[in-house]
Amino acid sequence: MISMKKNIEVKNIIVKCAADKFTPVGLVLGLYIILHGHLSPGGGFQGGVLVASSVILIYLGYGNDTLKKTFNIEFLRKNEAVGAIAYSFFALVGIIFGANFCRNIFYKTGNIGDLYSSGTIFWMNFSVGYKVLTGVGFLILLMVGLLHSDSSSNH
Amino acid sequence: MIELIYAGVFYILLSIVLIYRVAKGPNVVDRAVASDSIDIMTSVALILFSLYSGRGIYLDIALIIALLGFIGTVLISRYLEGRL
Amino acid sequence: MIYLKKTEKLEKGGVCLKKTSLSAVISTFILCFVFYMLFTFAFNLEEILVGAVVSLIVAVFTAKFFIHDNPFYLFSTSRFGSLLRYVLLIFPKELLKANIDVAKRALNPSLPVKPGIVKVPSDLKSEYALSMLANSITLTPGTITMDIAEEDGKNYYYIHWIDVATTNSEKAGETIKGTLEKGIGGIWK
Amino acid sequence: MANSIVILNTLVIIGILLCAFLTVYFENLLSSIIALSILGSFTALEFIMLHAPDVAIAEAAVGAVLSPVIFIVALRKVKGGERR
Amino acid sequence: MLIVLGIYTVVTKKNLIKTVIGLSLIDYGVNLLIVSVGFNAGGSAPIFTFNEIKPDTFFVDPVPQALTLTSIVIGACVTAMTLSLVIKIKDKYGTIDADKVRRLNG
Amino acid sequence: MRIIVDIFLIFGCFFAFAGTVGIIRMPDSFCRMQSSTNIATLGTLGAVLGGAVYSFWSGNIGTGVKVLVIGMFIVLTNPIAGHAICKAAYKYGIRPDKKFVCDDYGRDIADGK
Repeated sequence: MISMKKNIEVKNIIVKCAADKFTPVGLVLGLYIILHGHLSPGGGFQGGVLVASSVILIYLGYGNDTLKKTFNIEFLRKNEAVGAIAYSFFALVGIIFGANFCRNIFYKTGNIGDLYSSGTIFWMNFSVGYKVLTGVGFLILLMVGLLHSDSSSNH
Repeated sequence: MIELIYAGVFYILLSIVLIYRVAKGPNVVDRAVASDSIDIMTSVALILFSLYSGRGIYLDIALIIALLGFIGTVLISRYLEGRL
Repeated sequence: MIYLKKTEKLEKGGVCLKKTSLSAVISTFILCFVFYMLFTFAFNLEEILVGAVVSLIVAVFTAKFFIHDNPFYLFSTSRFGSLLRYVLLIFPKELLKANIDVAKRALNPSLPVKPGIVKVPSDLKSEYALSMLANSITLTPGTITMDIAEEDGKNYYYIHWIDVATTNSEKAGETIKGTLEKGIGGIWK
Repeated sequence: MANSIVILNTLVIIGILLCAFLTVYFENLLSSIIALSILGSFTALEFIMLHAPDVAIAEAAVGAVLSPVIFIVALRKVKGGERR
Repeated sequence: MLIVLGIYTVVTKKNLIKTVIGLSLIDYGVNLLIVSVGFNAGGSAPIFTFNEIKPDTFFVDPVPQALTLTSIVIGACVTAMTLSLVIKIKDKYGTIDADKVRRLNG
Repeated sequence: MRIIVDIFLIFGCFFAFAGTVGIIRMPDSFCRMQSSTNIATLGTLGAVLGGAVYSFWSGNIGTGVKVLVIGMFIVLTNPIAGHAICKAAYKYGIRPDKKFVCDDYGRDIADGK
């Protein structure tokens, strides 16, 4: 206790650098799982949750202010509806071409094992993934924002 | 390759031993550390089972657990620090 | 050309994110594409096309987080070579030594531990270098980085050490960092 | 051959039951959430043992990321009312 | 067993978050039960890949798995909704003890 | 080739065993974290390298590459969790039974504010 050092500035950059490094990788992993939903395990919901977890990563690294500036909450809420409309559209394509609702058509394209080989299942997976991505991102963003606003108003 | 599954049994046995630390640990930090280790060992056992069973597609689950298992721990630490 | 118009400066804790430039997008794109190819590991035309589109989207979105300074910093041969040398040669040697040491300590019946927190100075400047050295120190068993602080323009680590030999910070730095800091100094300054 | 797989399966189920018991047993809510997260990881491993990778990948994603986040945020909100 | 533990938690514990954890436990137990119905020994996962399938392998039943997938999604949404209800109860009554909330209701 | 895989697996199992024994036996919270990194590094790297060698040997390269990527992710993500939980433990007020030999962090950061 000889001399109190006043000019020490704590920098918590480890979690921030980790968030920097793992946000692109997590996004790529989530999109891979969405797009390969018919070849490997996974699909819309799982990949959507993975993509939405990048919201948590950015929140952990940078705090609430950057989070609000990065993600537009109105944009996410509107695009969830876009995902739902796209899903029902790709399901209705089956009716138009004379089959059941949600029936897979155009399945003759491509070889077995290729990426674009499963007709409308690919696009339906993609739209479900889009909807879950925006929906779960909206949910997490809402809960974190709720937490922050209330804790600031309590003070 | 029967050794792969033996090693998997060994890892799961070790993680069950670690549950003792989760049960007894004097405070929350010990439980969080043990939980992190259990996540890692579960992921390793999953890799070994996937290689034994010969399906490469099971590896995606291990990828997810390995990549995102640390979010929970960092979140718990933020909660303990009090600035969540 | 396609300079994106995200010119807002996000001030948070003294860190200001620069505007997204084209070269930053390209270098993030390369990393994302490499990871996509590692995940799929199939080299069709379709896979490559879809991978390019996916990684372009991801790159445009996350480039302003990923790039801190010069985007093409890692692409010179000397730096990449020193990165490979660090990952493949220097770091595993330290890891093996420390692992055997801690394993002996844990299996010993009398548990010879002498814990303490020491303060270690460092010469590194950039954020990636600091965090990479901190991760390396944490990853070698026996030492955990607790915090990084800046004092009078110099960076200091606070390290929890399982067996404190010296309390002098310079000597402790020599013992803990050893060859790690020289190896990282070749990659990022 | 198949015997060791049975041993592995039994160990994983023992782990699941221990984690569930700990989840019920803990008084501290944060410890309970940690035990629930370990339970999610073990359950993903058990789904892989039952050859259901689709379910396992959903379980890993939900149990490792979504559920701890929501629980910890809710715990933070209601922290004044809990009994320690 | 897991279901019994979950029901025990829901019935006896006073704290509302503990009740939600019990609901989540019941969810896990039911999912495990449904998936283990469709299992047959020696089978493999019902996903076709090229070079890893030998000609004599057979698959486990995929229908319970699809059922369980829906169940997991709904379980996550139910957890989120129930926890937001708990937050609302905390805002309104100031407590999350189940007995006190019931007494306030009358 | 089978011998090499066995050697890697036994290596990983030994270090994981040492880490587990360390977590069970160590006297205070901070020392338990040290043993936790022991599991994460060599305990997993042994098994991961063994699995990669096995899958390269049996001919499917994609599986081996994916196994190596998983090992890289484990090694990269574990120290972040360790650092965060260690700092949180100090801020939460956990101290060991025996005193620290020297405590620079408490002298500089905690008393300075």
